[in-house]
Amino acid sequence: MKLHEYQSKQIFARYGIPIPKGRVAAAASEAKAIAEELGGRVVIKSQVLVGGRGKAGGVKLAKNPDEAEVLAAQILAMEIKGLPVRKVLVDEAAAIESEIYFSITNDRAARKPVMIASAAGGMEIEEVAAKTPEKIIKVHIDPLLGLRDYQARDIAASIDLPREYWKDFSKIATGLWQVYSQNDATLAEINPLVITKDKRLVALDGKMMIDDNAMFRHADLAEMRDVDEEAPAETEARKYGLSYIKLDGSIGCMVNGAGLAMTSMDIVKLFGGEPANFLDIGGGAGSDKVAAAMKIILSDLNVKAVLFNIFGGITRCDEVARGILVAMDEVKPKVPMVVRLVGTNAEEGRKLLADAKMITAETLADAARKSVAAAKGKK
Amino acid sequence: MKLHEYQSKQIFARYGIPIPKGRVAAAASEAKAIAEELGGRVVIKSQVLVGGRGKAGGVKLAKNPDEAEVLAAQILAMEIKGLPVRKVLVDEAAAIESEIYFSITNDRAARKPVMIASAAGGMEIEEVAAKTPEKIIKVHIDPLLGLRDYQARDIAASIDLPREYWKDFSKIATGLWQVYSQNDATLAEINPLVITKDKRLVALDGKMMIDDNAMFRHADLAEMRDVDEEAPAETEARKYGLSYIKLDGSIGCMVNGAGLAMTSMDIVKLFGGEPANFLDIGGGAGSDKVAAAMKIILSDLNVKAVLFNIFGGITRCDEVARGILVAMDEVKPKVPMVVRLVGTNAEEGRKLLADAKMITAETLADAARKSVAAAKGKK
Amino acid sequence: MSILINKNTRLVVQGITGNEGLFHTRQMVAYGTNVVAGMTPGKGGEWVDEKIPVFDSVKLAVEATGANCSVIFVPARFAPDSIFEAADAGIPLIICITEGIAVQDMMRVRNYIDQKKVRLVGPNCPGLLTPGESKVGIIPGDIAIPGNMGVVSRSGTLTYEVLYALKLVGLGASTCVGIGGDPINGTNFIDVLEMFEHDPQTEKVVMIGEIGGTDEDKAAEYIASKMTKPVVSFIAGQTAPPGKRMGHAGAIIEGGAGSAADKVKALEAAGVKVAKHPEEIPSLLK
Amino acid sequence: MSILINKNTRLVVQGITGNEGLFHTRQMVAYGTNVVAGMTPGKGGEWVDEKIPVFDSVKLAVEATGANCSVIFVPARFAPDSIFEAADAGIPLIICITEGIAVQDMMRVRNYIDQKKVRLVGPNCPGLLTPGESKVGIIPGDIAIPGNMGVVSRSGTLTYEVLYALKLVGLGASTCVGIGGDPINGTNFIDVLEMFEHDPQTEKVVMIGEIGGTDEDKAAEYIASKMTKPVVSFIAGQTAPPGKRMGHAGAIIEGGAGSAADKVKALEAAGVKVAKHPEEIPSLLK
Repeated sequence: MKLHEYQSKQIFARYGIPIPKGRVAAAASEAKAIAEELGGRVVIKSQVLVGGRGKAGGVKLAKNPDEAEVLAAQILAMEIKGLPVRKVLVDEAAAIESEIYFSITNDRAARKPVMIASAAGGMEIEEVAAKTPEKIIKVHIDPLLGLRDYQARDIAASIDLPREYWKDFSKIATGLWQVYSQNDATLAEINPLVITKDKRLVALDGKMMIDDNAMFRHADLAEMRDVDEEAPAETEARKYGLSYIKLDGSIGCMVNGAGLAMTSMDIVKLFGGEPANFLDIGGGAGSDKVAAAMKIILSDLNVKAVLFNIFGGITRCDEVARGILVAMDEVKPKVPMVVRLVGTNAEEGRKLLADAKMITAETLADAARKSVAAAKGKK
Repeated sequence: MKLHEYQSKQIFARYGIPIPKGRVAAAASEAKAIAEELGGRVVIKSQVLVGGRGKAGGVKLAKNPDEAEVLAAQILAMEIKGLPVRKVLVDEAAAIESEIYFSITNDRAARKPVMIASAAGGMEIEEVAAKTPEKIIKVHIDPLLGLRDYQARDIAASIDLPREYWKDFSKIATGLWQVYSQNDATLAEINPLVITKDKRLVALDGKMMIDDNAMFRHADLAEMRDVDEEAPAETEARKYGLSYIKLDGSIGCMVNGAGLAMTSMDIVKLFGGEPANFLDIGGGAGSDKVAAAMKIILSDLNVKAVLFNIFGGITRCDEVARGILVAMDEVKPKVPMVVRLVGTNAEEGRKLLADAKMITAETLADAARKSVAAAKGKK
Repeated sequence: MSILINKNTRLVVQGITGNEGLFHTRQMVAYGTNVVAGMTPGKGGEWVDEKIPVFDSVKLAVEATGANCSVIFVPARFAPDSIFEAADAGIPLIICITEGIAVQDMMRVRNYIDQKKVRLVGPNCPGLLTPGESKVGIIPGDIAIPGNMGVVSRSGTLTYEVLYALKLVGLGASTCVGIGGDPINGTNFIDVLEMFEHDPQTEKVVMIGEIGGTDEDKAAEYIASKMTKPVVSFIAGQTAPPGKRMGHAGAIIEGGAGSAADKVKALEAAGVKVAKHPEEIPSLLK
Repeated sequence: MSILINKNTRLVVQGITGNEGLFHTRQMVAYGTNVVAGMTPGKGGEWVDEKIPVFDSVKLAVEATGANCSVIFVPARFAPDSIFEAADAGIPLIICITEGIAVQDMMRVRNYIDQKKVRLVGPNCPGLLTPGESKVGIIPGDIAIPGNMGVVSRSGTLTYEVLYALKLVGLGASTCVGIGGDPINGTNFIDVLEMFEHDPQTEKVVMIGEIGGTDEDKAAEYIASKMTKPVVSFIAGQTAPPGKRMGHAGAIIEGGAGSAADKVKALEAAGVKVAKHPEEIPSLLK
């Protein structure tokens, strides 16, 4: 789950990381009021969950409250990468001396959290990593021991941070570690962390991603989820614990297991079709979950055929069959359905579906071939 | 540093461990008032920092407030193992079904904290350990991972705790782990943890010892130190970071290093003397510390001679000599002093002491022999 | 021979009285796995199907039954503790089926068990199957037959496809190991490839990978430098849209690696035949 | 030969600009120890006595100077982090002189460094001395001469007594190792006895113990079963009043062990000659 900049920075502040004064606004008049409160120049920043807001014109500097109102109105009317801007953050403008990149994320190869910093802040950090990897400093953190002070010091020295800022940097590093570890973040990023002309370190921009698997211990964060930023089908899918990503093809896929789901998409493509989605119903799905999944797939009007590929293990084919029947009863689908059931309780599942008008398949290749043909209107 | 029962139980309560209702009193009338408040029967418990209070008659049951007053007065007039009773704890009396021993301490051989429990609670636990060690359950805790729930469960099962109490026991175990780890305890002990007739688990008695080396992060605990319970000389010694234990002999010893201090005592005894104290001035002691140490030694009127045995390493002999001179100037000691300085800056030290009237020695055996002779009035 | 599990495996099932735990325990028993104990806190003293004793902790189960392998069917929020518990109880082989464990939990788990002499397989994996001898986990027993192919896979159900495809042409497996698809897991490709390399029964190896991470690339290096037995592979996710998982920092760490195309390239460079779809694998093994 | 330190030791001093750190650095340099770097946070770029560069972190010191040994003179509340830092920087031998580190801190330290290939000596120890070659720590250099006696001790200044007593009769040391007197430390008697047993230069070993713990008893077992070289010992604390350290639970754990008399008995049973006082040791080595 991604958090907005303003949400991330609110969390940062709780852990002692200095952020600019500012507040979020949903209307231009509100933005003006905030600008008046703050006094001086302000930055109006669109709050959408995609990168490249600056390049898209979604971040603007306003010299006074009136200009803030005008610019906020402009930005609130924008769409960035297809997402309408619903909120803007109004922050006091900082006089920047220099910029630092600073983050913590998971290093899966090292199986440890890694703290990343670079003196080349503010820039696209992937670009820095690709072109001048020596400018990126990485320090692994022992997950049982936590961040140690000397690690922050090592980073400060390695990015040539002037010594007068080391103490504050150390506090920010400790704060960022707490942000990361106490909120189950998969990413806690400050970019840029700036040195201001008046010699302060301030987190000018912030980004956080939270591990969806850890939401059970973060009721407070769950409330921060901005469902406006998701496709309604994805919100619905999450509600049922389904993993769903909408794509542009015509063959809906419902599969158990991420690997098999990807493989089913691959093979649909291999046989000349285009998958309409990635959908993993997960392990041990019951009939209600299957029914929900089917409704989600059919809510996509591009779908011309549906491929069910279930290889039972922890998932039982009879449960899946029951879910399909429930959903068919409710939704009355008009597109052809190709079903392949193998593994745990496959026999029972096939029996349950015997009366429903479905195309059956034995092998995966066979199922893919039949789906592609069905989507093209052939039997 | 040892904490009183009432202090330990106050800390327990902060971590969710149930304790009986009650309060501490310094006067019998106060004890009566508390008993009135609590209603019903109360237990009057002497608060002294030694074991065996029960056997010494320092714990009594009172049926009503008047009896509480009488018994409190009796107990407040007692001395237990030489310590006057200055406070009593007045607790509501519990109807006990059964008793459990439960503690966490450091296992130096395993280099881990160890949780210890026994169904034979309330008894002298050393006796249980000696006679029926199989009744003592020990579970080691990983210091980086902390106590896990299954460990508490394992203990509950191993001491045959009825299953209905497992959940509460688990919470108490978690609380005790926090008590231990968040307060740098070297011992956090509940003995007994009782099951009451009305089916609750309650920590009836509590004991905590805190690591003196960790006091820098526990200002709150430092305030709990009861200096009334210490010999004034020990309080004074602690103030200067000296390790001092008063003994019954006549030869005062001032040595640097615990091992050498013990050896100096051993060799004094080997040559027919009796050490008056153990005193380690520690590593790198300055002259003020040495002067304080000397004053503490001389405050013991049994002392007939003083042995200074300093083998310089991190401690510098010249600093020690300076401290001796300062102290001699202030205290004007009348007993003979035997000095042996070897190691770092020994030459400078010897020069500084050349004018003071002191007996010098080359070897440790020589120093011990001379001290014993000096204490007996021989030269 | 086989690897990891065989007829001598004495299994304890953590979470045996739960819905999934019970279902798959029965499946394992039916297959012939020697399930010696179950474990559910608070249910010690009960029996499952009148023949498997249930204990309150893994330690108690090990003491009473000599269990030497554990399988975990416990909800994700409790599963990390279940792994710690099995490791502390001295179980040398722990298979965690549970899916959806938080990444930071798994980092703690992995860093802890690395200190102990413990092998964890999974989490989020289908478990192990040594056809005809023992099955630990949820791989349907009837989709594989005994044979000489070692199978190792990051995917769950995709593994079944492959076993099933092998069976349809009469090819059997020595052992099938599902290592699980989570970013942090206990056993990786190289660990299993090494075991297959040293297992006399295994003649050829099938390795099923997918997009993300660099495990397949490391496996390719290992195969090129250390393996004498032929390896056939399939990589899932050729059509997966990129960047759906992690943002900036993740991309930096993985250095842009992790695409299916890159993995296929690395494997082919190591002399591995890579199938276009799973049902093509049997023909590549001929 | 010698153990642990010699002419090739490249030392970094943690806390070099502190009072004690600076004093003993000069002593070590005067003795001939190759002090290649110092480390004090915030003082990187400075120089000590115009010849030892100071760095902001151990990692930076190691990168710049190839230091392979560290000695720690840092106040007790910061010393645990100094040990972590040295271990993380890949220093294989860390000597911690600092006294008064909290026990729970040391439990975390020890459990952490046990995961790494790192040897910690101390804390609360006088350090190491290989006479004529290198001294790391605070043992006064002029009290010992090169020779064939291995010396290992839990005590600080008591060790000096023994070295000095040896020197007075012309006996020298191969290496002297002060393992420190804290309840939780990095290196114990057995570790050092094993090194001496395998060191060609060492002919006999002197082991200085004291009351508390069971390290001497374990050493006695080791000596009886594994050592061929003669061992002479002294145990401090014969007259120490009992029970001044820990209460109930500690006594349970140590099972009543830890008295000087018990230790002497165990050592004598293992064939070790035990001196009545430290100055008696030289005659027992003859």
